[in-house]
Amino acid sequence: MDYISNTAAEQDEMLKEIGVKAVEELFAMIPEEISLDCELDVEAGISEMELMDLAKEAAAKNKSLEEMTSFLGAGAYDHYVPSIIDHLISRSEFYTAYTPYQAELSQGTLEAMYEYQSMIAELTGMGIANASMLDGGSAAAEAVTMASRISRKKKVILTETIHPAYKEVIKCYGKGHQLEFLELKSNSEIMDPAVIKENIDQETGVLVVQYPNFFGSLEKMEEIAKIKKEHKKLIFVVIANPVLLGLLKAPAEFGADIVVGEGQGLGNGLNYGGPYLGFMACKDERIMLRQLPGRIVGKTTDVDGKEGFVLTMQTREQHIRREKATSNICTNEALNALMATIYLATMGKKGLAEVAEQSYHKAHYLAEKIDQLADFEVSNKENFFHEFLVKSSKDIKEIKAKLLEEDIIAGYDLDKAGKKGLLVCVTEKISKADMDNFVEKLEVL
Amino acid sequence: MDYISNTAAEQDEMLKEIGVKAVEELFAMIPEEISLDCELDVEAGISEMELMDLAKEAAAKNKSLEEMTSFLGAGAYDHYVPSIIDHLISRSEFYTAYTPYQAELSQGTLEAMYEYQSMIAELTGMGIANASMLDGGSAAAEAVTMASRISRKKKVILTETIHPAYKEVIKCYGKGHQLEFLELKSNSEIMDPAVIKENIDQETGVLVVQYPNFFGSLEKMEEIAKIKKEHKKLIFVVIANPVLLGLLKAPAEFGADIVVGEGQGLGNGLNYGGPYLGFMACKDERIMLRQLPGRIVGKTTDVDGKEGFVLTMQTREQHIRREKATSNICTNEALNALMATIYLATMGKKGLAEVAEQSYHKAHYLAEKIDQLADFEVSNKENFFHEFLVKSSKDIKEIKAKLLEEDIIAGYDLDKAGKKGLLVCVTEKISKADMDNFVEKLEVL
Amino acid sequence: MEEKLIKDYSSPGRTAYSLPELDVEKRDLNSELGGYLREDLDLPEVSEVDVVRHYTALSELNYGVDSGIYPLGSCTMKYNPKRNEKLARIPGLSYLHPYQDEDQVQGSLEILYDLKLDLAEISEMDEITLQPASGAHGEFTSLMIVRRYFEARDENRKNVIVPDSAHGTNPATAKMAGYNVIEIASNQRGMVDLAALKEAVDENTAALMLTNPNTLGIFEEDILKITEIVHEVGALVYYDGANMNAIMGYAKPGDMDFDLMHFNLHKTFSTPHGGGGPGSGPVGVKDFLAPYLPKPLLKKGKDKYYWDYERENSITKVHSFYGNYGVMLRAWAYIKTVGGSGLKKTTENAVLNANYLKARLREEFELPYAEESLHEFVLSGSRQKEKGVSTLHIAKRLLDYDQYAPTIYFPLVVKEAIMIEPTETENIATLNRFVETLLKISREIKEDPELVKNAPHNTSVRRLDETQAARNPDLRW
Amino acid sequence: MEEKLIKDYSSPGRTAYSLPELDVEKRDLNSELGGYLREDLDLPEVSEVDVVRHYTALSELNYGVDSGIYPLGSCTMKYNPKRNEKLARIPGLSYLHPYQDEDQVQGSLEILYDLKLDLAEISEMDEITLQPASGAHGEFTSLMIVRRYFEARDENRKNVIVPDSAHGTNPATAKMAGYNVIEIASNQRGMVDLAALKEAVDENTAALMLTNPNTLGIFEEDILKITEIVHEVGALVYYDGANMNAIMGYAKPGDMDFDLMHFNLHKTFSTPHGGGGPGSGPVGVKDFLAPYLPKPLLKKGKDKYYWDYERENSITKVHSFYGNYGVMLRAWAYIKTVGGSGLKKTTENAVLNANYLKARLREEFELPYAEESLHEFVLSGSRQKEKGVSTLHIAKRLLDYDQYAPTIYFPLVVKEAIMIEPTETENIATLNRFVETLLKISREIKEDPELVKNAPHNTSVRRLDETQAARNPDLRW
Repeated sequence: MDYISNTAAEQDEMLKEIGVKAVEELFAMIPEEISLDCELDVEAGISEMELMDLAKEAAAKNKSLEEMTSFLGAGAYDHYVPSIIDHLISRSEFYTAYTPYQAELSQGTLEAMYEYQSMIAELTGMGIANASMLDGGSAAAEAVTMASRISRKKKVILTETIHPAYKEVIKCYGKGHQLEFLELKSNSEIMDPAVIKENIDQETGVLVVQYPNFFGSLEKMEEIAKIKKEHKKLIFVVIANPVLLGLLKAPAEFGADIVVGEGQGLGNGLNYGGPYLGFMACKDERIMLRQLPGRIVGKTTDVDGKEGFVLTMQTREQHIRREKATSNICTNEALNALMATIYLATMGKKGLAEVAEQSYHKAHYLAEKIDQLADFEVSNKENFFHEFLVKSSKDIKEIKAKLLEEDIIAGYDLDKAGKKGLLVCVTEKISKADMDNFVEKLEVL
Repeated sequence: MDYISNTAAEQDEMLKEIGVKAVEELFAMIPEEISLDCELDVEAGISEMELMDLAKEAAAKNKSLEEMTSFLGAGAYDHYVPSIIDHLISRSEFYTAYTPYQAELSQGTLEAMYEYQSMIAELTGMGIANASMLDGGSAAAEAVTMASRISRKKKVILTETIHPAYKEVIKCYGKGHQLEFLELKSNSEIMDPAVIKENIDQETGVLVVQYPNFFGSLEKMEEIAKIKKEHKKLIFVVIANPVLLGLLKAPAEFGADIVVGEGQGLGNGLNYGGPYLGFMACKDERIMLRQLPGRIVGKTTDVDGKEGFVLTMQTREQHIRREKATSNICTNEALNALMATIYLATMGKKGLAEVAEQSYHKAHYLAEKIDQLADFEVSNKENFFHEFLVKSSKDIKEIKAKLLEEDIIAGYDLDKAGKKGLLVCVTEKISKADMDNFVEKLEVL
Repeated sequence: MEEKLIKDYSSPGRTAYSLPELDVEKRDLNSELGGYLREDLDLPEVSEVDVVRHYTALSELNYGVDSGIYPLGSCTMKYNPKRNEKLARIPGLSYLHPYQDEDQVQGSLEILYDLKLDLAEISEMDEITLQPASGAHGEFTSLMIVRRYFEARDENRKNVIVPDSAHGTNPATAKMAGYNVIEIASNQRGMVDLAALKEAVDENTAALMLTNPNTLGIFEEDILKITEIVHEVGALVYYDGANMNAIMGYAKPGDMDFDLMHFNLHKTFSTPHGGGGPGSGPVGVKDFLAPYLPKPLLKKGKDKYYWDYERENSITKVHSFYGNYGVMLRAWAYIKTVGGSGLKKTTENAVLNANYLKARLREEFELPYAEESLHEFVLSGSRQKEKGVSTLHIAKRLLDYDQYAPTIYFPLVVKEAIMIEPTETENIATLNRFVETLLKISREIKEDPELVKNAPHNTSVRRLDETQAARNPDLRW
Repeated sequence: MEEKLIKDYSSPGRTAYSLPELDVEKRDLNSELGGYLREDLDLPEVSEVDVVRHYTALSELNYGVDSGIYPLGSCTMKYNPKRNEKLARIPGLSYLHPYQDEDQVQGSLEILYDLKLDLAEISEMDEITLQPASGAHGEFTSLMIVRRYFEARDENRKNVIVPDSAHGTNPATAKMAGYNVIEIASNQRGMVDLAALKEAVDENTAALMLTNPNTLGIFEEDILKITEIVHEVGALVYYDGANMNAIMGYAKPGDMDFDLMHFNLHKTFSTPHGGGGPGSGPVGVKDFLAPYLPKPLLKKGKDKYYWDYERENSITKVHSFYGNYGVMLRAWAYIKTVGGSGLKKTTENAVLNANYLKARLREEFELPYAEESLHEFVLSGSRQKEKGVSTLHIAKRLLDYDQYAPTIYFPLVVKEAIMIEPTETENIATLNRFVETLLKISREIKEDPELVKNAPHNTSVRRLDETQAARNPDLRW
């Protein structure tokens, strides 16, 4: 099937109006050398029924988390997604709309984005937020380039405890901006603030820390805050987990200048890695705002004095400012940000805190149990939040494989990140019974 | 969780306004003898997450048609349901609305119902249709009582080849109206018109025939039409399969006065038997319209001369006419009728015919194959449409059980309807491969 | 009309459907189907985009409970939880043929049985049929059970008593079941007049149909006397479950000595009403009436649930299959979610909300019955009528303020009736807005009655001509 | 505003969420989290009904392609098939963690690989990365590949050439990748001026960024000369895939000697744009650039699909995971549904529709470039401007007639530009209505210009003050 609405007769009528005999004539300007002389080698179209069968066949070749208990986190979190979110974003006025260029017919998207910005700002403790970025990694990267533009310095300090994928994205983006990166190593799952302190020099423009970090640990934020205070011109970028900010002190309180992160946990499903959304918030200072990339929605009034919303600060953007823009970002993750908005509204003051709290209590319950097992040790038990690092005398790959047979995904093998151990994540969705079963299976390995 | 929107503080504020101290006081008028003194013995409420888990557990105890190839029909048909239907009826303006009492805020439902009536009238060839009935069986029953009111006679002729469940519902309803039923037997899968003819007398008010009948066979409609012509006062009720009317001549052409049936096949899922919708159409005569039960939507104009839609002919209905109403029907199956409307619009002129045609070709393909098998015979091969009766020297229960092991539901065991054999149904969803597999499995039984 | 008809999007040859290619040989339809073959089918010829845009546009001309307050008294429009919609669409629960073997649907039967147990507990009835597909269908089923009961006792009782404040479905149902309807007037307090009842009741009485609280929202204090009077002549008392949400957790129809009743799953257990259906109207009965329930009846055997067809005294069937299963799933989900104490809280808040509205409106609008009321109450627009503005106008004016209107001109015992039921899912802010709008309209009536008489002003169509519609029926294109 | 903010529904203590009870022991948060513990979180306190009604109400203030024509030139708003939405929500395809082992996601990887093959065939590129999450992200990825390519060759080229008609993303991207932007002017026919290009090109040129047909909808006839000129100095030619829907099935960027390109899945393959995203911007490259693609790259092994991380020359990563998988599922579904010949028909009808609109509008509105155009075309409102009515006013007036406005003031090379792209999913009836509305507006401009200058009149808000918004930013509550 196809999505052509005109009938053959209508096509003829239109060709007549245009003044050509056949539709092929409309393509006559394409030089013969490059004009395709055969059909595309793409399979013939199929009906909806066949499409759905094909999709179900593919799904049957997957093994989704619906069939397993998963302790995977590492940057993508399986929090509960209230059903009203999908109901609401499935309204076609939302999801079939374009970027709100005509504000009068886009007040729905615009107002929701204003709410999103407000709640992200509240969550991070920052003055302002933009209307979303592509994902956590690219948001972190754009935050670093933004920070470098503000500090006017090219040297960036990264900590080893940042998500490895984010570090790669940051460095990739940094290349275009000729940034120099200094990656500070750590002997444990958190950074030694002294190491940070001694590596900051006059050339250093940006410091990046993750909160909680890749290993689920809480960095010594108060000490880092002190260091930041001592270096006024240093731009302090914090990559935060927005769900956990329901319980954790806002990064603003530790002196963050820019706070970014992956917003997936806020009401977005796992979707094999995307679409997710990056969030970005910063201090409410003119210099910050001028350098902030991405769409921003503002409240204003119309000719009748009625309040309404528009895309604003567009002179920072590519379609106006072209090569002088703060970023090339055009499409962002508006619908995902809408999901995050509805999530934050639904969970609200109390619910978000409870998600974080339940995740905390459960993760600690599991960590204690695992730590008591003979061949296992939780190495960051002092400072983790809802994700922890398990070391074992046994082979991690083997552990994972054995548990898979029991329909348990044991966690993330840190091997991929160049470390040894298993990164185990627990959210509010995991029940005590799931955890007890996990521990039991680990025990008899 | 619950769906109470007021906070405790708000409840207090409201109690104060009312002038009572506690909410229990509002129930003070309930005599003590009947006032509950303990909590309801209903389990404590659960969260959405737990609810979904519970539902999935239950689903896992079922075996749905998603996991099987089904040749079940017998009044509920597994036709393909285009995905846009669920998308559109999930718009809350449709499904969270009440019966359109305030026409100004209900034009969506009303216009769609007008379209539904129009398309049902077109499909059946009748002058008018109502806005839906509860299901096929109750629609048939209401058609019979309506027909008796019009004919002013109590004797009703039913044919044996009508769906057994419909016959029971018809008789149940008939009791209240003191109807007498004469059920004509048949020696084959269709009625002998001569038997019908000889059983009609002066007292006979209603004749009911199913088209195609319960066994999937086409009655000799032209001959029945002649009989009807000879008995001008007899009200001829045809129970029809609306999907097959895409290819089959409209019942109107055989002299039907009232056409009813199960509308489920029109874009409604199987849903274990409901909600479905009954449809009802009749001749466009004043006496018919006055006796037609159920909601009817009409087009009219407003004070500005603009066209619009209202519930009309309400003086037939219970909320106006009370015990003199044509039926007690109040709630009908509006949302299911909307699904049928969207289905008919989507399939359209060509698509509905193709569904019927494909079902026909496929069913005949399968019937021929089965008929060639040693121990099987298709007994109505002369006159079936997309459902046929298989007789076998083997035990039907055993056949069904064996095929179930192969994830095939072989059909409907006519034992339940007091006959011997297997009623096999084929729709456009069944592929040649499915049928070949079925035949192969039958062969090696 | 604001949006043209779907057929007016037609263009010959345009299609919206997709089907796989036919994979078996085509037969000769002309020769095989001959006289049965249809010649013409004038259905729309439109594209998928046309269909999607058209019905999206139509939906925008509608108002649902997600659009705002829907205070239709006696109709009980409460919030419809989205999780229940999602649940009812799980293929393992929905993609089931009604004639699948019981073995293949044990999960669903367990849910239905669970629902039966909860309904029985909530109502203090002993056995439940889920077969009726709507409230009125449940009424009909109940009255057929009454009929069958007397038939089994060889009694030929002819009358059913219905209070004058009853829903129209009650008398219509009694009639459909073959009974004469005897209407009895309410007393001044808006309750059943015991003297009138005693007078109406005799050995020809088959049943009394009653809802409690009644349609005025007033609880029949003498309910035990009422049921006693009816029972004394050997007649049955039927409970119309429309108002269950006013007493759940506080009282049970069974304890009031009702013999049988129906439930409205959408009114009490939040299933969507779909612009007029589907509904679901289970019937609960006391043990002695259980033999007459429709077949099949869901039972729990030793190790599985099954449909019992062996019911010789059954009224047989009122529905082709088992009733509106999809609706039952949603009601079950609701009860599971809310739970026992939640149901009671629900009742409390439905009653609290109604009483709050009443307290705030009773000064401005006439309150014909001063009696305490529960989940709904009835005002009269008679004071406003004196200014030449009728209740219909007030209702239409409400639409201008983006709020749905209450039920009007019902119950019949109140002139210019305005019957209001907010339900428990509205909060004080929404109620306050509704009150303020009604008070504003009342002011408008004093200051500029024409403004209200010409309402609505802001809707896509305004005061459609119903007389014309009925006189010259235009029922199809 | 028409609908108040969600926070304004707040009432202390009101909640909308539900979670199971905590089933493990509660720990002492104060002592354990001490200095990390948050004191206050000022999020909304609302009910589920509030949330549902609020966002339903907001949606009603929006216009999507299901609401009607959306003729935004260069943005390509076509119908978004509902079946693809349903497909992307199948749990077996969506409830997958990005770090699940490849063995557990072979079905999804097969789909993605299939998508890669089709994209390669459609574009005549050799290798594809699906990682970029939007078109601009694909541009950035492409330019980083260009950068990496020269780095590997130890060349330090500094310039990227961009025509003046290019999207703003092109120069912004080049800048982000660390290049200087050299803009070249178009010739009178609206095409790349070969002389200007020759002049701009030198051994310092890293790449030319070009879309074809360009943003005027005009096909660069000299495309093979253009790519040759650029290649002659050893530079690369990048194809901006925004306009692929104008040539699919008729020509391929690879055949035009482009070296690399990005796709916009929503523009070409009907994925929803969601009011500003998510998008997906796969990048295709010729073989010699494949080593530089981001990692991991999806590959097909002997008996399974896998992610190849061993890519030492890769630009590393532009996204945390593999890109916008959910969007790719929809694009895959679209290609499967439409098929090879369907894609060509799609192109034909996109071009037919655009040319029909152009034919019907070119008399009334100035057509600055008379050149044949493909899927979109650019008019100028300069004649109307003479009456004091600018293109912005025309756009706003369209909204009054319930139709979305075209892209305006772009491309920059046309004064008072009105850039129209109807897409193939509109039919002649919708196009005619759009034409008639524009012609009506043009008549209004002659007869009553103030009417148009004060437009829109019928929208919920009217001409919002953007200057005020930028001067006094109010970006949060």
